[in-house]
Amino acid sequence: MKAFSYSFTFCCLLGLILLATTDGLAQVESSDSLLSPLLPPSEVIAEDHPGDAGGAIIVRWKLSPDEDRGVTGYEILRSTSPTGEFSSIGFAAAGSNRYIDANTEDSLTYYYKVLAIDVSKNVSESELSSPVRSSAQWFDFHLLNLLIIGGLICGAVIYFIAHAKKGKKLFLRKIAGLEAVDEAIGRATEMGRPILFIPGILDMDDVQTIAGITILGRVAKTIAQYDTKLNVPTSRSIVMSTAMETVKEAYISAGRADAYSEDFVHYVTDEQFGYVAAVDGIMVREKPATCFYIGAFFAESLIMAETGNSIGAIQIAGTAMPAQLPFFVAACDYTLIGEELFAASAYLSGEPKQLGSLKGQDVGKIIAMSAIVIGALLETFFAISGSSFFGSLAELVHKLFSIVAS
Amino acid sequence: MRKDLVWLFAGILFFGLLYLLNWGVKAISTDLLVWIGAFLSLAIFSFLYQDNPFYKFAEHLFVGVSAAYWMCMGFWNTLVPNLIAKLHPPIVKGVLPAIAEKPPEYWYIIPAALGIMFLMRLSPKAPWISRWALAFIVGTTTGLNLVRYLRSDFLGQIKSTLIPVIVVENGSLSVGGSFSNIVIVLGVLCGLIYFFFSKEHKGIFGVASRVGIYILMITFGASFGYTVMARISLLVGRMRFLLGDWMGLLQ
Amino acid sequence: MSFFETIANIDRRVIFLFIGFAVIIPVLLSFSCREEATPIVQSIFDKIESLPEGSKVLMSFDYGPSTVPEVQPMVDAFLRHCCEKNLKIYMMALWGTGHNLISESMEDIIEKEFPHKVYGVDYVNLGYKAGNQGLINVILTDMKKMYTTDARGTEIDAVPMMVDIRNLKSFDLILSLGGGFPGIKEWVLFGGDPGNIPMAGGATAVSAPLLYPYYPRQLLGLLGGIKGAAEYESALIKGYPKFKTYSHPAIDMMGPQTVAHIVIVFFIVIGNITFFIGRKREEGEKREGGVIK
Amino acid sequence: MRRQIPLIITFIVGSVLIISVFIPHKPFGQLGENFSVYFDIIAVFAFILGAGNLLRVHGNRIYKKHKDWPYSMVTVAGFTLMMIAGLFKIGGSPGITGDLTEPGSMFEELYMYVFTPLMATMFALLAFYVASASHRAFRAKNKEATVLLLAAFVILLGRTPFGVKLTSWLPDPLSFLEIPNLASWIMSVPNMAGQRAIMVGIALGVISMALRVILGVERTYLGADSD
Repeated sequence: MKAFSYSFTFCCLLGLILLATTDGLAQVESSDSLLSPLLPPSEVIAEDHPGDAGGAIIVRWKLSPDEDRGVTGYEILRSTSPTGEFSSIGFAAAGSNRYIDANTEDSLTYYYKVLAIDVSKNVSESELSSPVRSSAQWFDFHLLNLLIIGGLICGAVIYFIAHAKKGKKLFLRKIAGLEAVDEAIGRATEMGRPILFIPGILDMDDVQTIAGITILGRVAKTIAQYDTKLNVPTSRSIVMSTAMETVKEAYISAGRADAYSEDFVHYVTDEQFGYVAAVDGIMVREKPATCFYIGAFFAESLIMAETGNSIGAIQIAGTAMPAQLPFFVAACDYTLIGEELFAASAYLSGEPKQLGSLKGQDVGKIIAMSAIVIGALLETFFAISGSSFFGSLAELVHKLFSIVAS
Repeated sequence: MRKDLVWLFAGILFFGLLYLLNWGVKAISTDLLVWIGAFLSLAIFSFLYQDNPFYKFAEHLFVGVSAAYWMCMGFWNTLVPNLIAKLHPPIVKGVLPAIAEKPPEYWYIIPAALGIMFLMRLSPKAPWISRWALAFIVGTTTGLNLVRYLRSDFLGQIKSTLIPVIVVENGSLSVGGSFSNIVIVLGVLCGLIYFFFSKEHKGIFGVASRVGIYILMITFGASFGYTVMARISLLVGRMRFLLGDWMGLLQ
Repeated sequence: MSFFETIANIDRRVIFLFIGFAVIIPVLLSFSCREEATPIVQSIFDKIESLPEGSKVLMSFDYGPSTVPEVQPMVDAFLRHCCEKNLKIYMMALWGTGHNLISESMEDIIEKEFPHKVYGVDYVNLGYKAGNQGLINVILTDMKKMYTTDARGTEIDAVPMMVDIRNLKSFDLILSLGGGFPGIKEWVLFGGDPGNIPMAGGATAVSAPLLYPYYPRQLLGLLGGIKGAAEYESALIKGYPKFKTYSHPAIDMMGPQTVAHIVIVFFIVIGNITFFIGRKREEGEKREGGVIK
Repeated sequence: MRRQIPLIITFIVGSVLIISVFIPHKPFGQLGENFSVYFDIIAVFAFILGAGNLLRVHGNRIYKKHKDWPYSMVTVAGFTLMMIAGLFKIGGSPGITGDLTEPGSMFEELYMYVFTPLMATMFALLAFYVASASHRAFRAKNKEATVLLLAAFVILLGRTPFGVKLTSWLPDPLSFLEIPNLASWIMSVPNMAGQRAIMVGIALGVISMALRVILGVERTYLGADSD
């Protein structure tokens, strides 16, 4: 853990230095010259827009010295030849010293001019920019911080997965909802009633659904050992076929291929409330003893959980939809909150490799917490002392965690 | 004859009769479509009492109609313009004349192939090929989501928590502002501690994790309480339809 | 079973029945209860009230059809208040969908209820322009760069009320309606704050909590959802009793919602009272049991 | 081999998508978007499986005279009707060249008068369930439940005129204790802190889960549980 704190601090500093160097705005000076003709903007520089797929050029200039004397804005002109005809491609407001031309061909060379315009519609033209071409880059330096922090977290997860392979025993705290899974399945068996599993209402392009399906696989393996009926209505066709495959394999690997039925998993409808209507119907008619709601949910969460409650089922929910968590917490017996949902399949698998990844997640939390503590302290020192030293440090931490769309 | 069906038919008949007999009555709606909407609404509401033939009818109708609805939407809004029209534009000349002129984009053969692979589940010989398509889907989902969540939920949320715990306003200390910021910073920290998996929640750590639970409980209670009103407004809307549009009891 | 146990284990259908009646009866009777404007709402009313005749108010329509039920009542109330106070209203949209909503609002409120108001003199529709926060950024320094004509295609300098508008700082108040992206937050960050222009807004109930942190320094007031709209409508009626006869959809919606809300609060209280009495009794019984044994 | 190929595909697709975020250059920059389009297309193909399954389930019930078989007929009939109306764009002025949701078309009418009331009413049931859930869940059973109850209660009260009146007598220096102010403080401070902690946790959970899947450590979804 210590090594991580150190490397984190080191990487922070590295990132900060890199970030600090990428973004420097030209200082703007203005001088007063009265009643002379409108002075043009100067030092027009055109450069390829960095960190993109090509097709864009940034034009920068030094403001017209007459900025304070009624300049209303700048017009940007472009041509493909220094002597050819220049055409207007856009405007920038007074006081702004850059313009992004997002409509260029990478194969052409461009020349730019910037016009200053004042209240009385006088114009004055700058010198020509040097020739420029747009091009695509292989790395977006604006995302360097994302790469550093993402790299740290992913590195931690991968490290602990690899580490766990060597068989080091990990301490893991208990998660009540998962402890209850076996009991809930056993209860359904005793009562001779089915188990209902709802893998959320989103498709396989949501990571919560994948978490739901993996948990279904684990749960189904346990269920397979009992003679209990499993019912998995799905609201997406792809989820249906994935769930079918998963449940079938779970039964096979539990040695109960004979107990598997094609009817366990079935498609209902893609429509959110149509799906809920059908699930409610299943609940009151089949009276499952246990209901799992694991995946992505929206407004339907409470409709299902309340109906499940009215039939006296044990209910175990898990979702990473912050808006629906309160309803599950209120109406279900156990709720896997956010991160616990994604940890659940690792817990249930009991495999060291999977459990190792949880330790990697904890490193992510340490990174988050140390960043918050450091950032908040720097901000506080800055607020109290007003010292620009703390100000710039705080600014740097901010930059490390900001996603600047260039 | 089955009892539930008798009830169902009797109910529908009764509703139909009401509809036919209301012609003279001034206020009540004469629009058959409004009557259908009202009947279906009441059928769903009846579930609040208990399961019954009317709810069963409405539920099964809902499932059939809505499943087909989304399939038609998928066919006309995705398959035709985004696949067929891309591969062979002239085919859609009859339905989407605007697109039919464009040159074909052959790389759309990839999703078509993946789609067909997925359907191989039905094939008796090589159902395992469908797993390739599934592997593609899962790879896409995990790859995209990893970065997406890292960006907006991890970096974004941490960034908004980088706030001073002592707030100075116009040169003087703001007690309220400072208190709020301290609660936010400590709240986030304790909340995160609650989620720690690999460390026993004992001692100071245990205390922080308890505070974390309380913060989460406040969050859940507050969000729940806040949503109640919005949920009731949905019912008000339905009641206005039933009492107003249908029965004409509202002015 | 004792009375308390009966109440504690009340059949949920009884609660359903109460909720049903709590909504049906007020809807039937068009019951509405007096909404007291909370400070966060009252401050917007007071601000508009304090503006002298002819002051310029910019309204940005940053919402779409799905949030019309929540946001439109706010728009209507603001429009009425501004018209009544003879303020000049400038309407624009950061959302493409806002464009039609401006025309509809003009038709429904200004043209119908204030027919003496003249387009171009008392109110103007600047329409939708793309650019999100970038648009705000530009008009912060120059309005006419982006708006060369109004939504009807009239040259901007030919619109009388636009002549003395240079940029956002020319306005006395900015009202943003919506709450999604782009919306109030972008207006605060790119318009109100840098330009130091008084700002207020109306947001859907879902997005309002995220905007609270801006009140009262960066936002002088905020209407949150139907409730905020209803509070504003009542403030308006209180200040100008003639509006009592006008439509007030938010107040109408609030009546049944409030009654149902109170019923829910009542059930929570009852649930807790019976829970505590039940627990006391249980403890008492246990103790007695101990003595007998 | 059959087990290995899918794992390799997932690994390549997943890691390329992660890397592509940092590479604006063609073709990487567009990959995420393109792959999402692919997903939508595969999803339409998969509808064939979904529809087939729906019809099989209800067909079986009708065939085997399951106790709810007449209702299954309703599902099949509703499905067939909507499908014909939608695929052939029946009604509506321009016919097959028109918009699917053209006003006046059979598809649109079914949507407006059958689909919409069912959907809105199902949604409206929430008003009832929110009441029964709060009656049952908001009880001071233990410390956590008490905190939940208090937070919910203040927010609920703050949204009724009654709650506003209850504390409006408080003197100005104590105005922050007035229920509406307290309610908005709870919403914007502790509630926000909790939301943030949850979201940061979720992000970490997603990252770790995604890595497990991409690296092939987690393969349950493929139906391949063990090596």
